[in-house]
Amino acid sequence: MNPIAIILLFPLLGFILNGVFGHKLPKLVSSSLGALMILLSFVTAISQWSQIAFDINGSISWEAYTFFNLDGLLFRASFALDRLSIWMTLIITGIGTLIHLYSMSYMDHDKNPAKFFSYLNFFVFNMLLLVLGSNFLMMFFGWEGVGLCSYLLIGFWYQNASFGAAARKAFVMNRIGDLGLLLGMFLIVKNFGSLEYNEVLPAIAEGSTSNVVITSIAILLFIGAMGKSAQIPLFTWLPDAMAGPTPVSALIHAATMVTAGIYLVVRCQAMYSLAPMAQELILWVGLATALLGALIGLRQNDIKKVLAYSTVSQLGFMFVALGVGAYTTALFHVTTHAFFKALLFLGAGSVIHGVQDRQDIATMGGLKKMMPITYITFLVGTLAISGFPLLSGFFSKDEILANVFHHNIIAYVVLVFAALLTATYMFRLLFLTFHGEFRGTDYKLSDVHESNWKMTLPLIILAILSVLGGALNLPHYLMHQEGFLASWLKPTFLIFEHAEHSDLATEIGLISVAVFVFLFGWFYSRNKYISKSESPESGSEGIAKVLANKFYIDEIYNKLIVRPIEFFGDVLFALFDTLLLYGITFSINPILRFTGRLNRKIQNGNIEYYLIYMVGAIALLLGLNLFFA
Amino acid sequence: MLSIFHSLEISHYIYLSTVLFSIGLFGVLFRRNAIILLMCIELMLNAVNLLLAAFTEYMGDMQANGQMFVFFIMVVAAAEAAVGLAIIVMVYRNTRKTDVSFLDQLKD
Amino acid sequence: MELLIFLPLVLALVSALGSKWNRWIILVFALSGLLILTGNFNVLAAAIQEKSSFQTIVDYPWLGDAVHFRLGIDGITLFLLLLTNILIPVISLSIKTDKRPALIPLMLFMQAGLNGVFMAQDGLLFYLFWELAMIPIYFMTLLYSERDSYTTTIRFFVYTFVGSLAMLASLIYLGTKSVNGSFAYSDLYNVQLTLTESIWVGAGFLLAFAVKIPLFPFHVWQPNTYTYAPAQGSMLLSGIMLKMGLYGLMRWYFPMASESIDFYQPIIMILAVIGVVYGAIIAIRQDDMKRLIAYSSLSHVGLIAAGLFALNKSGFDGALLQMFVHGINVVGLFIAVNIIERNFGSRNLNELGGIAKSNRLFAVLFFMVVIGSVAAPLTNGFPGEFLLLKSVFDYNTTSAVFAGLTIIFCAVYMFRMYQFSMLGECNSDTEDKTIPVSELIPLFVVAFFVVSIGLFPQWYMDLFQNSTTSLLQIISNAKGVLS
Amino acid sequence: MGVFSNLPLPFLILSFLTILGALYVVTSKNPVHSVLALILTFFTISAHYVLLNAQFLAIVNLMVYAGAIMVLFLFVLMLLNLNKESEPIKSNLWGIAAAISAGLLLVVITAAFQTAGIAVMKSNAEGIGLVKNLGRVLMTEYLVPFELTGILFVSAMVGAVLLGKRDKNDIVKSEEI
Repeated sequence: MNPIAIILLFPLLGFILNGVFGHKLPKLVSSSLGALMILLSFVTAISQWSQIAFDINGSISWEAYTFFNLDGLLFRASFALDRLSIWMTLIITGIGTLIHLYSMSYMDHDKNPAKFFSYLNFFVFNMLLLVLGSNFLMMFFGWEGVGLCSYLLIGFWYQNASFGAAARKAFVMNRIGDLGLLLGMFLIVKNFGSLEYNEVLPAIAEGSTSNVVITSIAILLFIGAMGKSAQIPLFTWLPDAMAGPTPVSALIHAATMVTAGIYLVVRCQAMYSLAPMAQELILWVGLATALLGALIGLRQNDIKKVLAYSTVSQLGFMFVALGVGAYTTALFHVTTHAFFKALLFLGAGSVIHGVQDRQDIATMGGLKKMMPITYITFLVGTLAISGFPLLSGFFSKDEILANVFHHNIIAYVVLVFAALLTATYMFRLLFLTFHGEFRGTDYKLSDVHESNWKMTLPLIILAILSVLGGALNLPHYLMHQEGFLASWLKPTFLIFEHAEHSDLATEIGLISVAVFVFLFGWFYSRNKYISKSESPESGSEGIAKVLANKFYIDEIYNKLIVRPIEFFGDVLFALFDTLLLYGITFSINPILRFTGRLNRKIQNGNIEYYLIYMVGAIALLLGLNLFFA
Repeated sequence: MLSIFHSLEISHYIYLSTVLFSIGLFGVLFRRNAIILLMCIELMLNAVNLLLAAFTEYMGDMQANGQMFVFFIMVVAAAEAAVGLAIIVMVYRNTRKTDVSFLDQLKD
Repeated sequence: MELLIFLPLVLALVSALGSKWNRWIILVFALSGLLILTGNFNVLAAAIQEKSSFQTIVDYPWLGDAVHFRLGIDGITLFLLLLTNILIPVISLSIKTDKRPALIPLMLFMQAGLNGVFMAQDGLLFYLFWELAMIPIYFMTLLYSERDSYTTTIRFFVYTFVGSLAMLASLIYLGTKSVNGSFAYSDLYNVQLTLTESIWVGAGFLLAFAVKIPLFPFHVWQPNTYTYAPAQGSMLLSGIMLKMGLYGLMRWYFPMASESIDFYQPIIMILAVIGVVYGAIIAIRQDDMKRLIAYSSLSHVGLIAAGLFALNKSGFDGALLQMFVHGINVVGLFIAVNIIERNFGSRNLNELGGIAKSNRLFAVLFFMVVIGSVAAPLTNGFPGEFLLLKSVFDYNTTSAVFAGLTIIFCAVYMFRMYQFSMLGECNSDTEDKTIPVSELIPLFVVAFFVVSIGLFPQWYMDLFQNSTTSLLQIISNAKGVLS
Repeated sequence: MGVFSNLPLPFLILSFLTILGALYVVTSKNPVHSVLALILTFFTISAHYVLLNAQFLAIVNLMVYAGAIMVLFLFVLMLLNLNKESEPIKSNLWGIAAAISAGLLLVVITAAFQTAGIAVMKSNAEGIGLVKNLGRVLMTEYLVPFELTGILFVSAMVGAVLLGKRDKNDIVKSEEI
């Protein structure tokens, strides 16, 4: 059996088994089944590593069947495990395993963990479909599939109507992006007659395709990426998606699914490298998102919402990297972000668990004594994301900044500011949650407890990864050669990736800026929040209010898009469909009635009249026959 | 045929029966008394009968197909008269009228 | 194969004799069509062969030489016959015989008519079956509508009948022009028309089909009929009947009035796309589940019509596949609504909620149908919608963008429906009430198709692809321009 | 007399009587008079049959029509007590309409027959209308229809009886009256 099939099979099997029999199994069995399947998938993927590593162009491909066939235009269910997809696969299954393990404990008190694990497995399956598919169609399958799973998991506690609304919002916003992706695919088929990566991308790389086509395709695909990766203007679903269970937020809305957009762009590196206009668009959209997410994150009091906006912002960082053509860097940041953001989310989950399902940091504080492991790991995550030197986030973010610096100085300044905000809000979160005095009113500090090993073990592992993750792609100035990831990915890029290597002085300058940013964030938050005994500001006035209300973007969307559509729906239904169309069509009614009344004079039911008509008609017909035959 | 009638032409019978038929038809259209209507129908049938007999003679048909038809028409007419009168009697019993204009229940 | 028409007729008569039938006997009755279909293996195998044209399988002289009782089959017909004869048993399973005894004979009668429509290879025969298939629906709405049965039926009748008459006029006109006044399919499409003639003839066909499909401004009869008709009537109407209109476009309009295609193409395309968006926007705001499905159906079918009018391979293939899929899905939705209404006494979204809590299996099955309609990948809605949108895209990019809005709106209203009926808080009506599993059987069949078509569309497409190719060939030959 | 000049006098007289009788049937206001006029008409038609070599028909016509059917009519008239001029008179307009319709048909049919060639009757077929000949034809070629007429008669009879039978309700009603 093809290894790709095996990798895909395990999560699918987990989904089916848990979905069909799960509710009859004991909780422990069903949940460990779910975790085991992902682990097996992970192990399978690792076992294929060497296969790919030894051969520069090595990849394993698997053609399952023809999905459909249009007069020889084949749409195949085919898969490939190449350097890029195995990287993603390892992230997905690796972090997936940890999060499954974590969920075993986290979902223990839920009524229906089997359902949860079957959804989660199905998500992993779809995510793997997305990265393993060797054509745009399979990728789209996974793309929509993860959206669906995201819908299911956000709305997992389905009895809460607002969770359901959040789930639907996520799905619909994703669908807007999907439409762009779909149209992009149609354009690809129209111009290249195929959806296979290894047919389309080389054709693009040849450079004979017109620039308009490539740019349009690139922008359309990017619209898809915007939806999935929560970029402006399609980002508002992601914070709402925090309605789902925390492991879901960690896996789907931080580590894997939301990075699908980055994967897409990296996969289509050849296309984007030849479409500078699209790149520029990506750069500025990413930049705006990074800034906006960070700004809003400053004034959120829900522990998960802060992390959600942080994710939005970090995704913006990644797109900025893509926008300046630093594909490896973007993927590097995807990787490190997967580590530390999963860590942060799981840590947040642990906190939420510890304080009995509360999420408002205004009611926390001083938890570090009660939850030491969670605190330390959370601290590591915060340091990593804020760019503490030599931690993973430091390297990846620094690389992005360096690349942007060479590309556009204004963008660089803005991005540095966003990074500064990142450090600020992350330390604000950390200090408000773990430091200072306990601010809870309706529960006692002594009720807070550390989570069990199933939850802390993933935290520890992820913390270690967050610390060491930078080693995956050490910068040029340290090693005087390309980082591991860069050389690993090099064969998959059809167009040579132009890597900027600045001289030592610039590099030191950039690093010192980064360190300064980190320190500023730390100091600012420390002074402001570390010893706060009262609740943090709720943002009641001025700019703070705007930030706390997320720039009113949801309200604006509501007013500008949702309401008009609903209004149109009502108007079209009541006025147009019912009154007008019905009216026009059945205004024939009076006319018919009138002629009917005339008719009734003739058709009066009296046989005598009928007889006269009959005779007259017979005479007429005979006469006609006679005189005109 | 008697020899004195050798100058008779088929068209004369045609005209005669057409006139008879039309008179019967006029009666059907004009009169309201159901019994008279029936009588007019009988008249029309007889007009047809006459023509059939005339044509039998005209064709010199030894099978006498035309006359056979006359027989059958008479049979049908007799049956029709019987049933028709029975209906009239019944209607009269219910409505005390034999006026057909009263029977306009076809309306709905 | 003529058994496919006559056996249901006989069975309809038989079933009309008794009033209380065991549901399994009814199922056997309803399955007869499918059995005959699969039994005629040779014919079917021939129908899906390479270059299979619309080959005659039954031919009796009927009304003189001009009109024959002539049935034909090819992949397209076969596929739609499959749809009809699969859906009829599914629908029959959802009938409660004790309350509505006339439904079964009417349904079987309709089955005969539908099978006839798809197989008819003679203009007048097609018209005959077309009307024959409608008659039972009139009675269903008249007898069993929950409200305004008379008005609903009359409106439905007037609408469809005006359309049908227009088609009859077109057919007769073609008949008078053809060789020896023959109404044979091949004779009719060989008739050479001038552009003006063709536009008029085409208008006749289009009116009939547009009303039946229904296309955007001709849909006025549809929402009320779907809403007030008995559930089975709505299933038959939306699941199978409206495919008659689409089939008619494909099989009859395009080849017969091919000269007018260029004239009508942009018009219909715009109407279809308007219908897609229009139906979807209205569906978003409906609270009555059946009405919501009615408008969603308007939206979906508009896309199919648009795909057909794009006149390319992917449009035809996608349209056929989507006809099947839409039939399956919409019947599934109506069955689900029917189950909800029967068990919880309402189908108004404001009065429902939380059904999923104590009806896990039903929730899963219903959800599968919903995501099938939403066209999520790996469900049956996706391949068809993909092909259709692709065909529209190949025809015109802007249309594709607007038609593509359906994938967004569809998610909005479908999930809204699911959310407010199945999820959320329970209310007093839905608390702790479980649906008997026996009622879910038809949904299992639907779910099977949702998954199997979603995973392996090519299995299904193999049935008709050769035929769509040759049909497109005929059309482009008739047009004189290769499309 | 123009057209009629070369016609044999008996035919003319008979035809005249026939038409006169028919007209009286239609126009008479007293139904009994109508019946009597119709009987006259039937007599003259029977005479025509004799002229047309249809001797048996002539007899049967007298017996069945003039004898049986018309008596039945009279019977009913008497039974229902309708011998008075009870019929509401229709308007002139109605008469004109009826006359036009019937006249139109007359004109059209006459015109239609105009095209038929004027031919003298053959007379080589002696004994067509005799019982012997008719009986043979009836019992050979027309046997099946002949049998069917029997059934027709039976059913007509049954029908008439059923229709004529009074319901219990009717009895009550008529007793009230």
